[in-house]
Amino acid sequence: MFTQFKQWYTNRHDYARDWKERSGSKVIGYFCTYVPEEILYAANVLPVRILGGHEPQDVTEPHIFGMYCPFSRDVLAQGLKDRFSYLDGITIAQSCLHIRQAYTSWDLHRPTEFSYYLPMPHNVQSAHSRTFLRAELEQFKEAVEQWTGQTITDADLDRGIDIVNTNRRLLKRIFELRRQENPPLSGQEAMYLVLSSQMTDKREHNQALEKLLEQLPERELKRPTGERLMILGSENDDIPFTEMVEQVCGATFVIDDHCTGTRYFWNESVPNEDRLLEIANRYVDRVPCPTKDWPQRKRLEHIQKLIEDYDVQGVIVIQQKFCDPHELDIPAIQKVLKGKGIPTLFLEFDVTAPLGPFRIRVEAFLEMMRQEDLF
Amino acid sequence: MNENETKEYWRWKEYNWKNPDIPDWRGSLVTAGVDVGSTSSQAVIMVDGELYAFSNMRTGSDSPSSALDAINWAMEGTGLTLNDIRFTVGTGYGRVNVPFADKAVTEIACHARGANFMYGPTVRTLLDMGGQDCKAIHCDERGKVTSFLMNDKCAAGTGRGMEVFANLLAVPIEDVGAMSLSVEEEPAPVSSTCVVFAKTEATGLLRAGWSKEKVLAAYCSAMASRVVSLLERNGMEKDFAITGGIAKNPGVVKRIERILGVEALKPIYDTQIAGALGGALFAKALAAKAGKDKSAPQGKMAGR
Amino acid sequence: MITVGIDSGNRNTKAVVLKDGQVIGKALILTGFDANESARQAYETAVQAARINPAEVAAVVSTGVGRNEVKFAQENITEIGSAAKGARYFVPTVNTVIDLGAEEGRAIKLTSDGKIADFASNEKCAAGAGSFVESMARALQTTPEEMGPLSMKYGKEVPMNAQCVVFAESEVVSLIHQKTPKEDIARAVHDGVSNRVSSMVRRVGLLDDLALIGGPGRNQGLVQSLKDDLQKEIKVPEDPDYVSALGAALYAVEIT
Amino acid sequence: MSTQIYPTEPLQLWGKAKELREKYYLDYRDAHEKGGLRWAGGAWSFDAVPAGLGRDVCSLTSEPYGATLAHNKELSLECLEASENAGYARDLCSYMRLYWGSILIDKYPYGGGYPKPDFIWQDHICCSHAKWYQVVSDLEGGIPMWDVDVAAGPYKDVTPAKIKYIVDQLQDGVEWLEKTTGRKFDDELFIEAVKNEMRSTSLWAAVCAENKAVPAPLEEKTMYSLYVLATLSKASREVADFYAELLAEVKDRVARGIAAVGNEQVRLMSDTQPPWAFLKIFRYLERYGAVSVGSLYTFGLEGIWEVKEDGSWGPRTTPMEKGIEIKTRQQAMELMVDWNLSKPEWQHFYHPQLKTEMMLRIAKEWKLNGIMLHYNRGCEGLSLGIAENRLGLLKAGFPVMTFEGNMGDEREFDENMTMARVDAFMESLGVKKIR
Repeated sequence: MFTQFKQWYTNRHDYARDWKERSGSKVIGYFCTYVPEEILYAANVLPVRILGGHEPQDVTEPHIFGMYCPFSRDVLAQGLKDRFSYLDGITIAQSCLHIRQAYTSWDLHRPTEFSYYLPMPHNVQSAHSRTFLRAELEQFKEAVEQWTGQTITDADLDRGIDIVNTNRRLLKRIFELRRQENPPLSGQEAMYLVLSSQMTDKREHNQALEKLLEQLPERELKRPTGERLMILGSENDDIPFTEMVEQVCGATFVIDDHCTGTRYFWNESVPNEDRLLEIANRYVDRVPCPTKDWPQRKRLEHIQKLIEDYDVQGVIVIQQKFCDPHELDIPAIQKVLKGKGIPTLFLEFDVTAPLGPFRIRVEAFLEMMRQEDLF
Repeated sequence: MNENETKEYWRWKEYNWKNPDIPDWRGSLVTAGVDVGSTSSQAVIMVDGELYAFSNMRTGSDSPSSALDAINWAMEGTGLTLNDIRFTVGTGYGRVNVPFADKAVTEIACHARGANFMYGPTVRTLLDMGGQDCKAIHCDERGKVTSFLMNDKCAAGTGRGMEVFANLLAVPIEDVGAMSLSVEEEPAPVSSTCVVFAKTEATGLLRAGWSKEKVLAAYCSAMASRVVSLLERNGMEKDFAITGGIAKNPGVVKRIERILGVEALKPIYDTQIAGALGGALFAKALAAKAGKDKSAPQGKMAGR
Repeated sequence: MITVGIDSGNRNTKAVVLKDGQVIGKALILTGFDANESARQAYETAVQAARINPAEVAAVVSTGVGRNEVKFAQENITEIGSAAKGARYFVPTVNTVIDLGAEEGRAIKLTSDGKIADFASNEKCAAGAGSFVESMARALQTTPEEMGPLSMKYGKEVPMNAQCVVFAESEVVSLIHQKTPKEDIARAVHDGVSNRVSSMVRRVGLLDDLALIGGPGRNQGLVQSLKDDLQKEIKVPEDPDYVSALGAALYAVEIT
Repeated sequence: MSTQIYPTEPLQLWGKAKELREKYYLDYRDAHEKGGLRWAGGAWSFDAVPAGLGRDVCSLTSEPYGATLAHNKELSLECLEASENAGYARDLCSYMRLYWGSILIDKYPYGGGYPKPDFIWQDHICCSHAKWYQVVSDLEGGIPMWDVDVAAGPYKDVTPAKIKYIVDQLQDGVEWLEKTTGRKFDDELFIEAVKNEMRSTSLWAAVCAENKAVPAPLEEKTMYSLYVLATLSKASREVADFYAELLAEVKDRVARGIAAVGNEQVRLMSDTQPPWAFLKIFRYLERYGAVSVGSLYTFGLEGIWEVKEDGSWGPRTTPMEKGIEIKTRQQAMELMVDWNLSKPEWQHFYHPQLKTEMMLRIAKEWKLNGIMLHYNRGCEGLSLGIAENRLGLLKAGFPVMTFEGNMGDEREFDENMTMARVDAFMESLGVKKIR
């Protein structure tokens, strides 16, 4: 049932190359989920998210200082190792400094015909950020038009918005099935869904999701659900870790808060006569990345809501090593969760997760929730 | 110096012990806990919930045989055979590789349970300084874990770090603590948190004319402040106890107590057996539960 | 002319006696707490081995971490400088020098006329090659000398990410528990070290003529991992431990 | 080798700089006693705005405060450990951790406990700046906070819409300030502060430009003690006036050929904040006759520059010098925002190439022989792109030395290793220690 999604994720480069050949259109790599994919779909450009390769690498040392997060280095390594040589362009929307550095180094050393830095505002809680972002989107749209040589009409934008919104809606509907007492899909499977949606043509992805939605309600996992866990924090596409927690340790992830997970698709845009403003509003109003979550910590409320809606029993908080924005939120998150009596486990992620040392932490954490059996 | 390399100052004494107050185990409930750690292994045998025998040795490169060696050594002279043990819990790094265990439990739960037995039900905060990791554990009056925290970024504050130092300074590991306490004035802690660089720093200090005692004091002090940070972050509550090999090092323990302003409970057993002891206690509870349901199979299966 | 170079390292002190461009004596002893005393011992042993009268020695130059402690040296030169000079002696065309020690590692880029163009050394939280491999050997219950041959027989590549010696050790322990063959683990250990060393080399810029000096150069497994990683041939002098001491002796010739 | 090539003499204004600095910290601490207000925010904040609330409004800027704590070995360790124990990661900005630590242990280096601000006036430049004070507010049980987002892109791409975004946030901020403090905002005071800021930062650039002279009249270790005044209170008249006086003295030194370091033979620049507890590395350099004549950090954090007619870098001409009369709040804000967006030490947040170009300019115009890059674990913002800068500088033919450390956490600085690197760098430059 999930084979297709897994294949998309695993063979992402083959897919993109093939798509390019099939469509004769351009492929753009993006570094952060604040990039307005609506505009790219409107321009018939395929946006693919640049993620790491999860293998130790030694090519970024000349370019990125060691105190920068392993994810940003892993991402740059993909570029330097020419894994994405098919890209016609790269783009980033302003978020954290770390991933920005991966983008700028890529820009310097693997130049593409189109490279765009979109100053997505940080102060999303200010009313002025919408107007500002709208003006920036206008500039971005013009730049894309110039690049592709085609004007993007309102009808194009409507199409782009619809493709992306449909994808968000379908993913959310599937995720909501995880609220059931026995979720029909594992956290790992859910992960494949979201990750693959970031690297395939969403029109195809939407079709596959619709088919999945027909079959899912009847499905049962071949094992007990075990503890209902939430995983939250920075970027996470560590499949082996998820597999270990679910298949070796016997728990199930029922929800997440990652930019590679729910934060990517959670909110749809609200229709507006001014399409660019509609898009701007969506990115201003979406579940924020911690870099943009101030002066209020709005993500905290969102996380608590997810915990209630998904009947979460325990939370694994993960963080890419050296990820400052998350490090600045984690103590506040842990404090709130502690207050609610939700056990949490904190883990620091690197390019490859040391499964041995992690396993003992996860087992001890689950045991803490289960240990009445031992007495 | 050549001699130092081969002499292995880090190598602590391996031994076994049998409780002289329990003459015989026959007719009683015999349970065991086997802790196969990254550096050391222990086996504890309990008779009706009383500590009967244990062994404490270094882990070999193969955990199933380390587990067997440990239990065999603990059974030495008791007349016990593996078949006489009703229930065995495996714990530690090699917990799923204890071939004769009925269940695997993490060392975090086992240490808390073991400490509860060793120090009594008032223990709330536990510091386990093992070979390669260091854990701050919070538990309730039954020895149930309520929260725990393990060192993530760095290995400073682990037993292995101390072994490296013992070797570097050619001081037998048992003497490190006492020697570090013999300084007249407490030096500033070594600044490096990395075991390798702390070693380089120590070499530099020795060259600069520091005595071995002073260097050890600086290292013990750095180690103490690292683990205190772990304890504080996990939440510090009295009573406080330390388990694991480092608990035997007064140089670190005294400094932890000094920084925290709290005295650690004094151990009456070997602090290294806490994990295996907790395992044997869980084994007793599990054997009792299994006993209620006679139809339950008594499989000698590893893992869950 | 006879000169002596002394390399006062964290682990070993090496001395080389050089006569008219030829090595005529050398010595390696473990560095004690008194670096000057160790240097003197190494010096005397090397001079004896060279069968010369100490009065014939025109100049002594020290290098290595303890170079300032060697009181009887007329001059000292940094580890970078001596490594470059020593490597050039063995491989006259070398333009990238990898110098590995027990706890430190360096990569040096040279200009075509042998001047230092750039260098990089391992920063705070990165383990050096020698003691890292030793620790891992211990975790594997084998000897450091066996690590090389063992890893040459590997079957499968296992990624190892841990930067910290002690954490790497616990990763090794879990690999053992997972019944990963020793050969594969040994390879993973060397790949891990090689990964960090290659990073350093890439930082200064990877050129074509590479030489590896320092004790770990005797570890074939490590050299193989490095070659695979950098995709370059790497020349290792016969006595890699003595290269820096030789570099210091060569410098002594220049200043005399 | 001779040890003294050029005449030297101490800087006359040195004492005054020290006094101004101390007065700043005491004024903040004692503001309430005089009926005044206290606010906290970054050295990058638009401090001219709260100046509109009255002359008795004092600030505590976070980065120099962190540096002050870092100077004090014992106190800094206490602060850092307190932050770690409270659960904050050790790899976060070290100024921030020191700052929080000072709250947690309730100690102020100028005596007394941490003086809690009445409000927070901050801007968000890196991932940490707004969140820094989110935590301050958490720790203090809530302090009203206003943050301005300035991340609108590099100055070369500035548009009216970008300026408007920032000005709009500032206008809202004024309303918020009035509501929060209950005071009426005085536009005249604000406009005066804006002019002071422009004067301070343009004058500081002029001072730095004097260091193009050989021998350099100032060396960087001294410059740290001078530029810091602008990080404390760039919009104050005292600071602007001080820089005017300083410029006169430095010009006079240049005219008379007075050197900061008498044996100057190698000219260097550094990069990012130095490890504050180890400024002695600059003294160590002098043993080689090597002088750090500045950095993009000391020049471009509080200096505002422009390209002059001859193509060289000089102080940016102020609107006042251009004869522009500043009449309204809106106009003052627009000018101030434009001025701040042109800050050199801000451009490279968008692309390392921009910084490499500026560094190359400095390397050429200030006649440098080499560059020392401090890979600063304590500041992700200023070490952003630093590895690319290194590559760019090397490519242009400038020798570069790197060393790793931390501006505020001395546990991450290895003194011996750094000195050894300096030795090797000097050896590669062909310079010998003056014995």
